[in-house]
Amino acid sequence: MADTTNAVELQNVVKRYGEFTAVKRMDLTVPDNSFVTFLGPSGCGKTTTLRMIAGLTDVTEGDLLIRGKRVNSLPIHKRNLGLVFQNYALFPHKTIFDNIAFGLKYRKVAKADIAKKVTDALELVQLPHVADRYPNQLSGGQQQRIALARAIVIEPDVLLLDEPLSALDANLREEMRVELKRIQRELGVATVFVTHDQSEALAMSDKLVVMNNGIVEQEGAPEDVYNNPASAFVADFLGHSNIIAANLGSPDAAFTSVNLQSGETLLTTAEQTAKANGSKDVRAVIRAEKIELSDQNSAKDGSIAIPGKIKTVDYLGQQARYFVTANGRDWQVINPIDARPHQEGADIFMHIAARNCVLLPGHQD
Amino acid sequence: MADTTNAVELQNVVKRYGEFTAVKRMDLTVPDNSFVTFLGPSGCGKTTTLRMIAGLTDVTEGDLLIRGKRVNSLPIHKRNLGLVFQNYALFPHKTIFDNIAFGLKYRKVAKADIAKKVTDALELVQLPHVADRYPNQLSGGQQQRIALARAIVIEPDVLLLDEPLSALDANLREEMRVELKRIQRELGVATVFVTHDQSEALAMSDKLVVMNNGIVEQEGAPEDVYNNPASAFVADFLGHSNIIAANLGSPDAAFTSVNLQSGETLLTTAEQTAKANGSKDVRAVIRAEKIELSDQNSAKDGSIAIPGKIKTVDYLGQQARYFVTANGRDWQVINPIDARPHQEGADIFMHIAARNCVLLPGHQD
Amino acid sequence: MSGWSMIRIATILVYLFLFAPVAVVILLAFNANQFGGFPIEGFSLRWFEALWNNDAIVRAFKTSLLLGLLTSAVSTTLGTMAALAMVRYDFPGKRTISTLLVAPILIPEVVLAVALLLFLQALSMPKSFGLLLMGHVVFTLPFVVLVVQARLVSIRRDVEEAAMSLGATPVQTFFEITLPLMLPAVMAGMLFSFTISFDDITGTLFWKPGGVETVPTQIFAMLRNSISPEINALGAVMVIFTIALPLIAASIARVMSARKLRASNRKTQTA
Amino acid sequence: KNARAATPEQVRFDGWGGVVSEAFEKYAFAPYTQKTGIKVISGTFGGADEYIARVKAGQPGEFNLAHLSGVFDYARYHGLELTSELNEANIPNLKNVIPTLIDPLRKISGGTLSAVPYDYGTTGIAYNRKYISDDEAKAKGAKLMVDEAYKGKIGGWGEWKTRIWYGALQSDQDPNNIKDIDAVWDMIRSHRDLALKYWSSGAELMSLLAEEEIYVTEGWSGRIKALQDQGHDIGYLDPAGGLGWQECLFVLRGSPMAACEELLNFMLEPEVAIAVAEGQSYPPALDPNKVDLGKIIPTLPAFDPKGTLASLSFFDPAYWNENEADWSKTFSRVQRGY
Amino acid sequence: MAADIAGARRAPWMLLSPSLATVGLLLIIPMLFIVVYSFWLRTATGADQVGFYLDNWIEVLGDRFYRDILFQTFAIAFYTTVICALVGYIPAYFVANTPMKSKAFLLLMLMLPFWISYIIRTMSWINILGTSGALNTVMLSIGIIDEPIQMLYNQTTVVLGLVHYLLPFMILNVYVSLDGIDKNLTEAAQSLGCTGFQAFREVTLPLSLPGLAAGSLLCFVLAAGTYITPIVLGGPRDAMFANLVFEAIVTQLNWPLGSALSLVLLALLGALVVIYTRYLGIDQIAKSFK
Ligand SMILES: Nc1ncnc2c1ncn2[C@@H]1O[C@H](COP(=O)(O)OP(=O)(O)OP(=O)(O)O)[C@@H](O)[C@H]1O
Ligand SMILES: Nc1ncnc2c1ncn2[C@@H]1O[C@H](COP(=O)(O)OP(=O)(O)OP(=O)(O)O)[C@@H](O)[C@H]1O
Ligand SMILES: NCCCCNCCCN
Ligand SMILES: [Mg+2]
Ligand SMILES: [Mg+2]
Repeated sequence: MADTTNAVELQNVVKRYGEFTAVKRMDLTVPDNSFVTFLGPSGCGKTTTLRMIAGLTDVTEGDLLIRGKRVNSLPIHKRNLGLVFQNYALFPHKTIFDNIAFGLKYRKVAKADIAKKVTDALELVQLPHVADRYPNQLSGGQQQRIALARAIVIEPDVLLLDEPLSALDANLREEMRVELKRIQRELGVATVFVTHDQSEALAMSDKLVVMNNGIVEQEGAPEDVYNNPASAFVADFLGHSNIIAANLGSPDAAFTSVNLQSGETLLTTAEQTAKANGSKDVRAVIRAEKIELSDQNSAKDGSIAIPGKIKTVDYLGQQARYFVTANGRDWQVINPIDARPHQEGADIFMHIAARNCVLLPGHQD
Repeated sequence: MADTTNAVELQNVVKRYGEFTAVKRMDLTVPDNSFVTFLGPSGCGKTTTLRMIAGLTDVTEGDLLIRGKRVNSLPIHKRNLGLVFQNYALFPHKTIFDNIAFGLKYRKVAKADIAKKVTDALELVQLPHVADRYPNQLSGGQQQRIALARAIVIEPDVLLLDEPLSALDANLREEMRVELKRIQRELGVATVFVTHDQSEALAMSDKLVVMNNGIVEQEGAPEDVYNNPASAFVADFLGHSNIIAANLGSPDAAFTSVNLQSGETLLTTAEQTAKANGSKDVRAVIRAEKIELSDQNSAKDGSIAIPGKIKTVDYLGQQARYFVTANGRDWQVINPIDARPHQEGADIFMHIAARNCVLLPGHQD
Repeated sequence: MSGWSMIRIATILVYLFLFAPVAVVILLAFNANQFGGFPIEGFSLRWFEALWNNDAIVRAFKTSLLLGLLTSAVSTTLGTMAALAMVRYDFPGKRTISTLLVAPILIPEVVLAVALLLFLQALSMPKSFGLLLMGHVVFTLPFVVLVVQARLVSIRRDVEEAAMSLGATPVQTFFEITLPLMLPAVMAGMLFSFTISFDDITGTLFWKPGGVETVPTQIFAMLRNSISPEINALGAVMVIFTIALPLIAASIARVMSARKLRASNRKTQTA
Repeated sequence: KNARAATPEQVRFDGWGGVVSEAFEKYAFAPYTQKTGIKVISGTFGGADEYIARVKAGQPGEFNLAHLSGVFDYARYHGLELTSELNEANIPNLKNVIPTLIDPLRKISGGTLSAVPYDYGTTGIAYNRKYISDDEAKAKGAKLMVDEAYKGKIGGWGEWKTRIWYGALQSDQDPNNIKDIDAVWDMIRSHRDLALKYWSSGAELMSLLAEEEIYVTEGWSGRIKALQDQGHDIGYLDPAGGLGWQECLFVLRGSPMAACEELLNFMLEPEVAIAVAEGQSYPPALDPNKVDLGKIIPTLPAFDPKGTLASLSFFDPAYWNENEADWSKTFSRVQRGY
Repeated sequence: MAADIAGARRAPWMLLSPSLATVGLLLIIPMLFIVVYSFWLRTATGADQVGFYLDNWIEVLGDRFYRDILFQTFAIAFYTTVICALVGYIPAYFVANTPMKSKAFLLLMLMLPFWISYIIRTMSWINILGTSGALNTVMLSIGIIDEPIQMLYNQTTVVLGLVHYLLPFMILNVYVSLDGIDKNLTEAAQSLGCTGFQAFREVTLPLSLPGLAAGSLLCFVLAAGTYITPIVLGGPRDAMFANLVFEAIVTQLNWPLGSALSLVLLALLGALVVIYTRYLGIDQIAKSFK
């Protein structure tokens, strides 16, 4: 018998649409009570994977296990899942109340309880007044919240959420996220969550699954994945990274020098150096938000300052994004705005601490 | 004749659905060649306003002007608009190629040119290989990109985009945003953009329109709106703000003291003090990301340090969000993560600079 | 047994039920006897030969075919337009008009037939093929309106809106977007109006001008003297055509595409 | 107002379809057109009632000639003022027609004629010899059709006149002089309850008998003959007071008379009339004493070699017309169980 | 709601005008003649007596005979409709969920019976169900029965004939509606705990109601207006209201009475249509779509 501490497990799962392979080989576990997030570029197979778990799409090859049992051909209604579709899929002919009550009815919840639960769910998604409307009388974000309420209200064993917050504004989204997390904890329901919002993914997940092109690129705790990307793809996909081919210098007491192809030399830590496995040929990954800009060179021990010129500035509210040209190479830098952003054309120093210089093997992908 | 430098102008526009008023009174201009973003909570009337501009929804009251001409009853196909729907609205019975070519056909573009333009548009949205598929064979994000390509390819006079990037991952979204901006500049097309992503709104817009509940709360240049919210709603909606009732102290040479209800005293600038119009009764608005946390009290001139205890930490990748309890009040603070986030339970100082303490009248809303 | 295979079996049974009389007619078309019933006593092609030589039936058949095709063309056009108005717009008097559009099938045909003739009498207008056609259009119209309406309500409005936003006029939008999406209903409407027209007796009896006969009126007039199995033979020929044509077309298409595939395979191999 | 009055270039003829109209077309209309240049537009109808309804709804002159049923209908058309006046001088072949068939027509239209008789037949009792012997049929006569023994195996024409006629015979009354109409209705009810089916066309009559759905019914002589020719063992009996009828070629008011008269004369040419008669299995109205009817005609049922038709009874048009409104309506109810 | 704002007022009328003109000219005006006729009387010869008489109306409305037949007619129409709906839904569902290629063929096959003229088709039931028909022959030969069963010429065979005639209309109507339903919705229902069948009942069935309702309306109305089927497949007593109308107009040449009768039928069926448009019609259903 398989490991029963996994709510969902995919073993070598493949999905083909005719000649096109949407999911190439998916190995994945969703531990009990955990919150797992799928992150990946558009079209990488997130929805397809979710649909296979839900039982809406046939698995072409491989095994799908729920609570250790192979369920490749278990009908969806026996899986006790809560599912939020990317396009909501509200029942157009039912009122909002009936949409949310739907799943409860099939769980033989008493009438009075249903009314109570639906009202609560509507409160939860902050739409207490729309119970009598039809879906087509709601805005996009409102429909999405109803879809969420409908999936949550049944207190399922597994919650599958396909971008359930994408149509909400930042504040509401945050509130929903908190609620969602609370519900997940309270019910102890294993949750698979698809999102394109990285901070959401990082903030909410127990486990982050980065997918690309029908395979899992990396999975692990959010901080781990963020701080130690296993591939250039992950490094670049999570946040913005400057990835530069480099040669590893000889290790110093505390730090190792990293000679970038573009000419500059950075420092890195012993921990990172170990990842190179003795090879000199590496790529240095420096996150845009880990580079500190300032007018003066204020490099301290274990940090390097590279002079450059600001080429463009994007104003992002609390932060600004800069493209800084140094030695003919464009660096991307994201810094919080203190009083006001640095100006276009300004001469500037980029400070990079050794601990922020992550290494990857030279020709991995 | 009305001001012809406005591509679109709404004058006292009202939209009612039966008894429900979705748009209460909308006064709004979209200047020629400008990029205007609608920002607002779910259900506030963004889509409705866009649809009225497009001519898809009747204007109940008021005037709608395009290039200075009242167009309340001009049919949509004569308005030369590019429109991206919140739910894409691709033609299910046409291939992706034909979906994108659709508008070109009605602009009497030569066959060969159509093929070229469609191919270019597909390149632009990074889906060169899907021309022969049908919409239902694409993922959500892919469909959304096709919808964008279809609207852009016709080079319209006005581009109306209803959350056109919501289903895309951060990287792709950024690339699309750059492309969109480039196209907008090149064509000089007035663009109305609906988004829930604030950094997107702040980064892209020439003009930001913050809506709430069917009215415009504030409009203006993004930085202006961000730095000088006209209402608590705007302050809270754009980013996260700590909004605290306060009493204005007597003005100092450079700074004025702000006595918070919760007991602490902050400083603010003369510029802000002026906004109070002599009244003592104000609300202080301090953005979460403008509060600097550190272990030590390092308050300088024009800055105040408030001691507190970290209650919770949310890991957001490059940043962390903290709830800090000080004097029985919870403060929200967002700070970039340097080496590692501050720990839950840690004693901490919140540094607030005078320029980051924005004032609002006491009982405005 | 899975639900789907039960549905399949039920469907086959329903189709068998629908085809039973057709099968009987076809069998009897090969029966040597005029009245035999079952078991059939002899096989013969004489009724097909008779059909071939029977100008009247062949002529009536051509008339019916033409009338049916024209009726379905006109009726489907008018009915689809009306359905579009009913579903896509709000206007005063909609309910009344909705009832009005269905009215033609609420009146016994013989009454409608006589009433229309009385009207023509008052106008001193002679009967004509055009009148017969319009008569058929009137009582096939409700079929088209009903079926197209039922489909139209479920077609998403926003794809039409998207088309118009891209510069298509409402008319162009209709032909490019709405029509293809409701094609099943329009085809159904066409089938309805064609078959009803092709099969109509009562209205046709009253409205047909001198010298015009359709298959049903021809048959009706023959009833006094026992129907000749030539009629069965005609039915058999039509049925065989109906079944065979799409099958032939499909297999031609298959052969063609197979050939194309082979050709392209060859190309990639040599490349 | 004569918008549709036939021009001398064409006349309109309506008749029964199938073999009858084929024979008409081939032996009458085509040669006639060739001879005179006048086109015959040939139409069909499914029954006399339907045709009269169409004529009534039509326009004057729209319909010209028709192959109509019986004396009774002639009277109906006369009542509706649709009769014309034939110039008998233009129809020399009329002299060959059995006088007893002409006289009733003349009587109705006051001496002149609006039609020429063309064929005749009987509505007798048809029975399946497998189940009913000739003797039994002969013994029971019309009452064979209300015999409990054949419940569920009895048929009948669903036409009010025929039903009443047989009802009269079954209640031992003179159909042309019914004393106790209630007794007739009762008989009709009895027959209705025993019957499996009221048939409504010759085709149905033949198939019911051929497939042995029913064993006994009244039937049209020509149809029964056709069945017998196909090898079905069906007996046919004209009971005492057997019901005869004739069919005529009727010219409606407002028609181009000369052209119509010429056509009538042409159709009464013996070879034409005989060909048509053979086609439909009903004897022609030609007098066997004056014309040689060939070999086949004399074998047709109901054929009277004497040419007097003395053994047959016909509907008395005056009597039946007088009761038509009432009886047809009452029959409609009785049929449905009232 | 209206896309073409400028044309929104005019557009529906432009779309409707050809149909309304056709119906108005070929139905409404002619039916006024019928209304007038219903107040005339039939003379002894079958000619019409012009005037204003209420006799026909008194007879039609006051006589139980007509009421009974009317009731019987509606009962038959009702059975027919229900059977058509029950029997027709399944193949419609099957066709709607069949791959595109076979779909067209299956739909075309539905229309096959129509190539055989209605009368012949109806009469051919005699060859199937008759005592020497196919069914009895088969059952006799395999020994299920010893002697032929009398199946024909009763109300059941009338309904059978009507069902056979009307089934394609029902199937096609339902199919057209089913074909337009978003598959995501049944999936959503199943994800919420419905079995396939429950999802069908909750989502597919209600969303196919427009087609089912349209099909049922057609079946009911056509069945109620039929007169040939009872003549061919019914026993002596089996009659429907349209037979009375037909007899009045054609056999009895009593157009005034026939007019009054047909107006009664029109009024009753019209009421049904009004109910349909109100509670099942497009307006009602359109609310939940778009
Ligand atoms: N047909 C309708 N009938 C009644 N109310 C409607 C209808 N359509 C929209 N509304 C309401 O109008 C308001 C504005 O809707 P709108 O779609 O413009 O919101 P939005 O700003 O686009 O929201 P979102 O960001 O969620 O898409 C909402 O409260 C919605 O519930
Ligand atoms: N029916 C289909 N036929 C062919 N290809 C398909 C079909 N459905 C999906 N695909 C393809 O499979 C791939 C994975 O699709 P999926 O919907 O799982 O992507 P996703 O990760 O959910 O993307 P998004 O974030 O854009 O929603 C895509 O490239 C898509 O084009
Ligand atoms: N009503 C009198 C009988 C007329 C019978 N005609 C039936 C048609 C066969 N010639
Ligand atoms: Mg997806
Ligand atoms: Mg919206």
